[in-house]
Amino acid sequence: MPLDILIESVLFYKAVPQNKKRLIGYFKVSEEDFTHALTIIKGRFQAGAMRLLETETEIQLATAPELSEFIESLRKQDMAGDIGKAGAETLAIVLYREPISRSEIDRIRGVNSAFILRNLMMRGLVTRESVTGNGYQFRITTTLLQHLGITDKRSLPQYSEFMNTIDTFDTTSP
Amino acid sequence: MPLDILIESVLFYKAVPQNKKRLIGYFKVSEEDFTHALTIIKGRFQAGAMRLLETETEIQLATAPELSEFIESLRKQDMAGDIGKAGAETLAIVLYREPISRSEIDRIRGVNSAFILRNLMMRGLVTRESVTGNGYQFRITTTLLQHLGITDKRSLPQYSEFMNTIDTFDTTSP
Amino acid sequence: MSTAVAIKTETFEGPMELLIELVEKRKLLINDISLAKVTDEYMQTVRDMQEMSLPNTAQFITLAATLLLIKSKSLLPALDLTSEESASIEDLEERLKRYQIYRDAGIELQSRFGKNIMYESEYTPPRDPLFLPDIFCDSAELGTAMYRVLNNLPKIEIKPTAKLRPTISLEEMIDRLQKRIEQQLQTSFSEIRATETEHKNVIVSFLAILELFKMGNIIITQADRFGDINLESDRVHTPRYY
Repeated sequence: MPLDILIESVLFYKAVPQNKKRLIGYFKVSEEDFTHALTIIKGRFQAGAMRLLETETEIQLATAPELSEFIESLRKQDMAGDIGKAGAETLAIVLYREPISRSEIDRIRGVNSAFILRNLMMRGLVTRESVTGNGYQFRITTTLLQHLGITDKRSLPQYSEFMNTIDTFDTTSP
Repeated sequence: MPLDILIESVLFYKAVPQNKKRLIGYFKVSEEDFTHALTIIKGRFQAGAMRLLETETEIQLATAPELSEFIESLRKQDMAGDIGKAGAETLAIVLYREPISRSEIDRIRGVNSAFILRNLMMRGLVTRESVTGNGYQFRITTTLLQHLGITDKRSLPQYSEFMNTIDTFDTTSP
Repeated sequence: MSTAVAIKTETFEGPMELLIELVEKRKLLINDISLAKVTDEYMQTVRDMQEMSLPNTAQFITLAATLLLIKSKSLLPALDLTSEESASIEDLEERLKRYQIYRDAGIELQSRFGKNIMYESEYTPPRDPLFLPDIFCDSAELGTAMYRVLNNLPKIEIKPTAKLRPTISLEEMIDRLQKRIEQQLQTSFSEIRATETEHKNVIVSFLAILELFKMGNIIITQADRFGDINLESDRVHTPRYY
């Protein structure tokens, strides 16, 4: 059975985000083969109602962003609302700089971000992984991509613009 | 949005069999148009891991029959694994605080518990009940209670101490 | 002081947020000139915050010291900055520019957030679930798990200001200086500098002098370009009526 079919069936059957590293290990394939299989799935889905979401660490299936309003009409509960200014800038830092530690986030924002990060984690928009001897590092989740209506962060309209600015800034300054 | 895309998204989103008559009524389309849309979906799925199953009355998405052995192995793995530390913590919160909503669990743990709760429900350890206008509330299943041999919550380790700590947290945290 | 437009209703979580807002409101780029321009308004906002006894004012005051340093350099170009002082100014500009990028990126995220949500499958619990207990399904284990949960609850935050060395407030410093100037009638900056041991206080005291100068309470003279700065209370020359 081709790898792309197997991955697609795992995503559909499990219906929750799947860790890419774990799948690569499970199928005993190279990262290249895995990435190639994801490209095949994405291409196949193009014409349909589903999309493959991808972060640096996870993949998941979800409905296409164009269907947002329609699915909303099928739902009983409303999704939780706005993220606020502090939430938005913290998300931006995690999105453009992941994986990133809390102290780095605090330094960029100039304030203690413990509370806002906890709030974002409760909403499932960011997740933390523990790094040995180095506390926690924060990453974005597929749930954040779902709320932004994008299949991966690079498809944000201004992604490369911001990324370039940040890269230039980080390499030229001490 | 084409009918086939809408039907596909309902099937994916709802993830349980859908009554054909109800869908025809919902979309206000003819039976011919509906059947035609199903044919398009079936054609689109041909190359992938999913299939559209159709009975006289219902339709639903499922993995292709060729994948049944593979899916069975996934299912066995799920059952063989344990709930993990995070699962145990979530289960403990439900045990000590039931009935409890997901947002309260999230607040106590400081992270999103949606996927963990699914796993606990799948394993028959917790159940959820719908509370009008307030989402769901979670409880320990009676089977697990019997398994734990608990007749009175107050006999749980450090029951009142733990309860007091959470009560304080609930009233002091924003 | 009267020209400063006080920001009344908005609350700022941190000093960077406030500072960016002030610079952008004037459609300025981030540099020493624009920062000198917004210093008064920044000071006013921090003063208002102090009066409302908002939390975290300490971090606003720390930044105020750097801002006033920038401002004083713009008022007195002859002012000789130590390398440490120059570094703190550069560092502030740097941090502010970096913050601005993420703040802008955040605005883009906020405008998209929740507009076109991509939904995962709705979860329906199985009608007759299996029963799959594991090693954790034991009251002692669950007690341990609960203990871990409670241990990880966010600690009721001990006010971060308590941990820091108490930062002197601008008003305190202005008061102290005013008294001293009135006593001595004439003093010089190097004298103040010698009596203040902590670097931060040197900054604050110097800038407080400039504040006094601006308010018309003292006269500053500098004999030659790199000479000492002399301070004089102008009360003797122009009596004030209260």
